[in-house]
Amino acid sequence: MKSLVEAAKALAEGFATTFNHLFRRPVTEEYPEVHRVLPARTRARIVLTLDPDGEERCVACYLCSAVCPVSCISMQSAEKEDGRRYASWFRINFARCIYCGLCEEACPTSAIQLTPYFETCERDILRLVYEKEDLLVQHQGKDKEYNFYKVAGVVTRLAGKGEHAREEKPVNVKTNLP
Amino acid sequence: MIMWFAGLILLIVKLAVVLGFLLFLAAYLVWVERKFLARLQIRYGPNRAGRYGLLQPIADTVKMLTKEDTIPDGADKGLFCLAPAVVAMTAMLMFAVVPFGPELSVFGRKVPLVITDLNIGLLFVFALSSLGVYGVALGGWASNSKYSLLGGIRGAAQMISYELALGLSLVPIVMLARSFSVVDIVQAQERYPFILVQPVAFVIFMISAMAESKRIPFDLPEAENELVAGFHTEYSGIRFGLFFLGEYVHMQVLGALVAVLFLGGWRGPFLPPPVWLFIKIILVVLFMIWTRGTLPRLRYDQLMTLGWKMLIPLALLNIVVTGAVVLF
Amino acid sequence: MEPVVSAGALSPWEPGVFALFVYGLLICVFVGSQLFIAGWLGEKKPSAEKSRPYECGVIPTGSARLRYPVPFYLVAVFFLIFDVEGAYILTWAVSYEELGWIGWAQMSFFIAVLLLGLAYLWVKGGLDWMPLPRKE
Amino acid sequence: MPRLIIDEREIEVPPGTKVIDAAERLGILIPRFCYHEGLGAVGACRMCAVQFVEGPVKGLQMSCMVDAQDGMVVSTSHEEAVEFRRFIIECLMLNHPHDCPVCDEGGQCLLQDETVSGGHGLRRYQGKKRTYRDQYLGELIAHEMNRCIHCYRCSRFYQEFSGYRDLGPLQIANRVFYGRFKDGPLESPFSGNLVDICPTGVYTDKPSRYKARRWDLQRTPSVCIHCSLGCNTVANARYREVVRVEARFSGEVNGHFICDRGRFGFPYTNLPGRPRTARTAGGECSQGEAVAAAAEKLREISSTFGPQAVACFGSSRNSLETQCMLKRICRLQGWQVPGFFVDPALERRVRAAVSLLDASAGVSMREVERADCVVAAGVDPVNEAPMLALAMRQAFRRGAEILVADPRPIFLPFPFIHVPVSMERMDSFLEGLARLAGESSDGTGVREADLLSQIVQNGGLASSDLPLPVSFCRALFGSQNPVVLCGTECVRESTLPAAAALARDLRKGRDRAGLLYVLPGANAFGAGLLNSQGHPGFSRLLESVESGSVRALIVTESDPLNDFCHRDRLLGTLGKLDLLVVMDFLDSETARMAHVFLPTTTHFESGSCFVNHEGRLQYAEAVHHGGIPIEQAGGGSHPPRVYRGDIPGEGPKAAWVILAELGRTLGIPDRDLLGLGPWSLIGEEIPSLKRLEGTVFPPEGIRILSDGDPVQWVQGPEARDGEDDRGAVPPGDFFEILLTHWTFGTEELSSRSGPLQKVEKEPYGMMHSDDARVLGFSEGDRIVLSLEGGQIRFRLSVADRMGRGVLVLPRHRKLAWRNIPEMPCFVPRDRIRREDS
Repeated sequence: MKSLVEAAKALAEGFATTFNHLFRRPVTEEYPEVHRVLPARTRARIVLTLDPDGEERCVACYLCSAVCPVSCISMQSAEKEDGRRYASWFRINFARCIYCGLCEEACPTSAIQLTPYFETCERDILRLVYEKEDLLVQHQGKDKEYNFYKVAGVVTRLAGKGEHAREEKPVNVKTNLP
Repeated sequence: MIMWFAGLILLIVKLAVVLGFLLFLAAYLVWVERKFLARLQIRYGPNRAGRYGLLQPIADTVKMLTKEDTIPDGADKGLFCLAPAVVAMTAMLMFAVVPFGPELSVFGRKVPLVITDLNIGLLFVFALSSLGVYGVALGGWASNSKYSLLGGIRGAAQMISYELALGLSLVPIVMLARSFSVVDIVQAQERYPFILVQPVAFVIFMISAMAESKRIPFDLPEAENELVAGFHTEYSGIRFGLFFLGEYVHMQVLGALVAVLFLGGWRGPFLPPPVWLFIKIILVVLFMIWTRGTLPRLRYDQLMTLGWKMLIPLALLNIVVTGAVVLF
Repeated sequence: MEPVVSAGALSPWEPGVFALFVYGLLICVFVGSQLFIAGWLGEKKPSAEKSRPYECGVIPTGSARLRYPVPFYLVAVFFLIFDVEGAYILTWAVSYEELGWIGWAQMSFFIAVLLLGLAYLWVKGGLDWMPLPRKE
Repeated sequence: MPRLIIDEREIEVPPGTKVIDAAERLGILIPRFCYHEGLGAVGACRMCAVQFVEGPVKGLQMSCMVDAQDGMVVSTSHEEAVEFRRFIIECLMLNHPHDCPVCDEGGQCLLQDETVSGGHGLRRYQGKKRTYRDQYLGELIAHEMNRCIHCYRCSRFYQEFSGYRDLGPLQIANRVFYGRFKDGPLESPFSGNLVDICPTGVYTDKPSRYKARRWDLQRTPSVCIHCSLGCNTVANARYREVVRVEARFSGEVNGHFICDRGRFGFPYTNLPGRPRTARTAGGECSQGEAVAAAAEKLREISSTFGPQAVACFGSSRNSLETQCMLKRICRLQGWQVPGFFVDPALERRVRAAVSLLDASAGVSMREVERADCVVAAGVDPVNEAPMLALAMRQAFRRGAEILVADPRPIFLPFPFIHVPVSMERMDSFLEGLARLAGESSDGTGVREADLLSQIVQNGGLASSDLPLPVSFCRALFGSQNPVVLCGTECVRESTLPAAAALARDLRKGRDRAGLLYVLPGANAFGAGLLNSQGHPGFSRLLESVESGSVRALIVTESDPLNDFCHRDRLLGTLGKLDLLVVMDFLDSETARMAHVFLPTTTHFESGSCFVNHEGRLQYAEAVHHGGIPIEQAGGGSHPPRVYRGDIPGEGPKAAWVILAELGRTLGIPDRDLLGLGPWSLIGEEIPSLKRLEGTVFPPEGIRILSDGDPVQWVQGPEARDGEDDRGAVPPGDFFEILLTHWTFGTEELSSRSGPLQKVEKEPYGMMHSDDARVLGFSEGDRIVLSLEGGQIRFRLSVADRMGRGVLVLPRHRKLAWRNIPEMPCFVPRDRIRREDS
């Protein structure tokens, strides 16, 4: 009997709670009219950023495509005249992307970054396949400073052997001097 | 003969109005349910199709009519097509015995505001309600899908179990009204609605009715997070729509039955009788939606325990007690 | 009580079987027209993927016409018994006044026996939905 | 047999095993950089430190430097060892650049793996990094010295293992530099192995630079088909393109390494001009239509002129399946027996080689490495089969004496005795050696001087040509495990039995004496097995075409115009055919002449069997499914943005499948063709291989020469008809032209490789300096050779260590050697003159 009373009480409480909700203001944000300002770290549309010198950061190292759990990133790396490695083509299939952000985490040059912009809907699914020109943006994204080729130690137009940050002059292999 | 045709035309008009209203109400019940449920959950609910989403039912109808109707491989085509029609038609037929007002005088002849005043009205309701089980069970079986099959079996077992409690809970009402005719039962409530004298029967009937209409917390046949969509997993387009329509008409009919059997039917002050009935139906239905917004789904064994171990014995005892009290 | 089919059964003025028949016809017309309109308006692009029974992305194997678990069968049998008994109770319900206390006593006995049967099922585990852990 | 305990597990190993190897047998991989199974231990990197807890050695020691001994208890995960290794990796990483993302080694980098597994995640060193200037090392290998960790693997491989001296360590201490003294291409034809052995990214593969990461590659065990050795490789493909070939360890064939021809010779499979659609006279069409057109015409020809009017021709680069299917169809249709070589004499030589090899005589390259005395006759290993030279070098490093008898100038990366015997005298030279061996085994006193003079006489050598030291004869007589190597490319037919006889004679009184024939082509052995009898020879075939008795020719994966000497005659003859059906994966000249052309797949695209020089049946698995490489399909930019259900350019099928379809169209029941499946097909055609059916194919292949009774695999060559292989040496003033292979630029497939075309030498002819002096020529002169077929122009190079009276010309694609009317070719002196500018 006691448990019956308790059950009835519990039921009544439940009904009362939902009933009270009737008079609360809905928490829904009406999306297309109201655009919520998303945090900068929201994971949505992916971009390729430039380094502070205004050159492409992506060196097409394939780490993002390796780490991508849905295999939506593909690319081909190539070498520029000045010795920079770059992506001759770079493709992200946003129809497949799950915006997990692993590519951003894997990127050693801060090139690939996720932005809060998420309205990438298209009627034709092929238009969700973004090429490099669609992905490139003209800024540094979240990482303003990093410039991979300044520290990498590979010869590019920026610096030759021994001219990068924290490098000694090249060893003269033909001298006997210590 | 002229009178006969005039009567026929009048009858058809009356029936069409009633059926139209029934369907319109069913369609808007969907809107009401979504809206009400949304507010229970601090949301807005549909608000895109028309003002306050009022055109939502129309949009849904158009969508269902134009969607592709797929039949899965290996399905029993005949039964697959028949099942939704069975569900929808039985639900709509059930409304035939519900009176929605006193007799009306037209051309000097009395036109009763009920479609058919069968003297076995309640049994007719039970019979159709049992027939409706076929729709669910066959739909589940014919789909050639495991989810559908499970949903169908569950639905059948649940509906026949609660059918018993439903039937037994109404015995006291019949005893009080001394008739199976629903019209007579309404008449019998001239002095007081039966809910006052039969609260236990009301509770049993309410619970059973919700279980009969497969609504949360008794929606095990379609439990979406375990059975995808249960017996109608494989249905699309208008066939799915008919299942849907059936469910909402069923809800409405059960609401009407509650109103008629326990709440005095169309009786009420100031307003015309059909409006009173309408208000009562809506109140019952809103209560059902409120329940949906409040209670979680039962487990299947809990469902069966509730039906067999609580409601049936309670209903039986209620009969005995009522009999004794009435005789006394 | 009047007979079900009265003299004015075919009168459209009477709320009788004829009205029910017309109502049923109307419903049939409505459902039929819905199906027809849908068949006419609906899209038709069948494909193997679409017509495959849905199993959350897994390709179904074997027949979907599985054998039912036994409890469902039991429920069906119990329903049969109790529904038949329910019919007796309903017949008593309309005429309990004529039958009076004797009738009530008989029906109470009948209901008691019915409840006893239910209790028997209960004790025997016929109403347990799953094999419960046996209490030691 | 020492027993020791490593990480609480006991193991017994052969004496002399290093602890690092013993651990590997237990499945415990001790970190290492400098230790390499093929190169041995130096203990340079200090990475393989383990703790010796009990036993004869105690404390922290390098596991690669300590022999396993009884009673040792070793802990690889001892606290001290782990700590030590962590410091070592940190030290190695001090100067390592921050360039993994742009380094091609990333993903297959041992240093990366050990750094990560050793837990070194953060650089504590804040000082400046040492840097080096990189060198240009040619078109095959990229150099990036900053990444070096000074393990000495490269210099050990380059200098010690392969015997070339132009790359090695310079400087001392922390400034050690590996490279050449001056920038310039590496001289070794084995330089590609530097990429494989370098534990980090100092040496990377230039042709596949930035193409792909290891994890993106489709990798599959394959077999090299650029010579008859059948080295084991790993083929790597990406985006429908073979991008890299790496060496695969094979204990019996190539060990850990392969040559650059095998490593960089694959691009023929990716060439943009590779034919992908079938063609008939009416233009491009589907494979099925082309087969139907060919079948219709063939039916017409064989009903009009009889089935013998149809001839088939394969090659030694066919897979075994293709060769078997070709033979089968010819037999079932009553066509002429198929041939596989354009040179009838070569055909007979291969047949002879196959028949002379048996299990007791034939040796693998591994056995050559273990030989203590090697006699090579008529073979130029570096040029014909480069890895054989490396095997001989290993024999040399173990103390073997090596003698090469060949009139050509021979270079080998180790000291050896070169006897420039002419091809004509080669057999008698070998017979002389055999006699010496026989007489010395009698035990009777042998007067070496007599024997030597006998050899001189038999070899037809001038005494000045014979620095054949007595020590070599002694070494040969005293050897326990001598090996006779013999070429087939340039030698006379009688040399092959002579070499076999020498091996047989050497076997007397010894456990073993090996015999190895270097065959012309990856599957020349298979061709020899199948080509037992009935084929008239290619020149007879040409005659019957000219006379009109042969009307149709089916050529499968073969380019007679590439191999045949007398080009003009062949062109005219092919033009006379009613029907020329060509199936090939190359855009060859013959293919362009075809009436019906059917594209085929390479062995990278459909798995194929090849039988190498020692009769080892090896299976090269398909690495990708074919189709036009995505780079080409995309026209250089990004790949096409369209959905399509098929693969562009997937038309080609394996040649044997096309042949089977042709057979089916001609009415052969399916169960006799494709229904058989490849294994049954091979078993049906080569009955001795029937036993292989259903066996699980082992990774090292199946040696089909069975032990025990020497099986007569094929019938030996029929009696010489004296027609092709002209016996008589023209007297006096004639030069014999020897057409030879070069490491790069002459082999049919690899000469189409872009990277190798960049490193190959410009073709030149070679002549003895005495001959040149007599003719008044000097080094670098432009020479014109006037022959009936036309003129051959080349630059002359003179040498002292070569036979007199020979003119050595490479079968180089840039040299008009096909103007030579037929082989062997003797040219009067007056036909050779200097070209006056």
